[in-house]
Amino acid sequence: MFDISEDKINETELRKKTRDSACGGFVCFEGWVRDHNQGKAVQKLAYEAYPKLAIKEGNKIISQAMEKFAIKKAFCTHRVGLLEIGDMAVWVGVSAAHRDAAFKACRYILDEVKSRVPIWKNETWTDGESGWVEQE
Amino acid sequence: MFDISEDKINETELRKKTRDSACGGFVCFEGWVRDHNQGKAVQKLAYEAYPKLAIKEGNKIISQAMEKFAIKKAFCTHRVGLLEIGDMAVWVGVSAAHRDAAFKACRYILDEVKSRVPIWKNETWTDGESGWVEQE
Amino acid sequence: MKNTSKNITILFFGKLKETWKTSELKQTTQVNTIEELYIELLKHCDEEPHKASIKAAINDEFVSWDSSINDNDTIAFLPPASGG
Amino acid sequence: MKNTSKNITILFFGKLKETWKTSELKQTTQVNTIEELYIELLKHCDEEPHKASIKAAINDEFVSWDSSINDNDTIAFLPPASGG
Repeated sequence: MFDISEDKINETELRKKTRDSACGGFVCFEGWVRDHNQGKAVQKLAYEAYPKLAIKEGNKIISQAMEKFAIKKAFCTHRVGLLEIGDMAVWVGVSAAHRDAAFKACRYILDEVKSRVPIWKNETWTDGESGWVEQE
Repeated sequence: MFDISEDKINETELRKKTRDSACGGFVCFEGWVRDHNQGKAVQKLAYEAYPKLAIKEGNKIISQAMEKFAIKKAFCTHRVGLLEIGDMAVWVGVSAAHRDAAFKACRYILDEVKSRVPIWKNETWTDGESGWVEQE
Repeated sequence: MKNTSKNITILFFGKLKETWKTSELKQTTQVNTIEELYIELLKHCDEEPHKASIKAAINDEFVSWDSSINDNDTIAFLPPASGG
Repeated sequence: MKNTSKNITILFFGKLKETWKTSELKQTTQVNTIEELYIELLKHCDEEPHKASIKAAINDEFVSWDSSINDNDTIAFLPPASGG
């Protein structure tokens, strides 16, 4: 299941939901706000989403991952609103019987979310300027 | 850093140690004791290690991962002793500026630990029998 | 096909809010497709955003540029995603 | 090279503990290399474990099969790892 959240991402909760005693492997990705990006010192950043469409598209990605890979459960939550350095921006977790599927599905979901889900990053740099960030 | 642990793996602690505000990405793998393996219903299992050599070899793997991939921090802990279904057997976590290095290094460390670190799995099945497990 | 008047809401996201200096427009339009609407909107902004990189949505669904606009539709223009 | 008597400790791990029905042996040996020791040990077990899959260590370091054994060495025989 894909979700967006205005509050801090509760990774403990998400990990609990992703676990399954039939599963041997669990892979998760956490994306944090870095103190620099594309050569500039970052002070804080904001993510804006088109919420309804983001949730629809995110859940489509999760369904596609379930079809493509032998995985059991998959969750992804993306934070929106104002974030500080070190805050978690995105969490992806996948459980599977075997590690290979778990690694591949986690990477797939992350890559697809970054390129397809309508969420945009606006950075404020330490020089006080801010701007919308283009995908790397 | 690689470690072996007779107690439950403290993934919260490990995740805290792996984080770094210069890092944008964190990938972790958790290996859990499954309720089945190679077609048999598993009741519990024990991991035995050759502790000194395991720690040496595990740390060699971490160093090699740091050289091979653009990562910042990497930790791996393997549980030893008696484990129940759903217990965590191994934890690998990597932080890096970019996701690609984090995913690749995490997978590398896990695969190398499984094949090179002197740790052995002994399963007890629900029929009461037990035996040493060969690598899949 | 006769051009009828339609009341629509237009949403802009990300840097397109700066391009059009607003996040939401309500207007009455005679155009029939997303593409025609986009061309009409270009008259009201100084720059010309690279159309190939923009996605359009009608009522919370991604649509193609030749999709028809109906009365009361909410149309959104989305720059490339940059989440994660 | 003269075969001298050496006091050594031999450790077995994993399924090799079952093969030799012990996890630790202390013995005095005349052999010079790991390989010679292994061949000697084969006399004391019923099966013949596939040598290619076994690794040897001396004093907590992996070693090759032609490595020399010294007095007071601790030698370990390790089946393929199965952690994770």
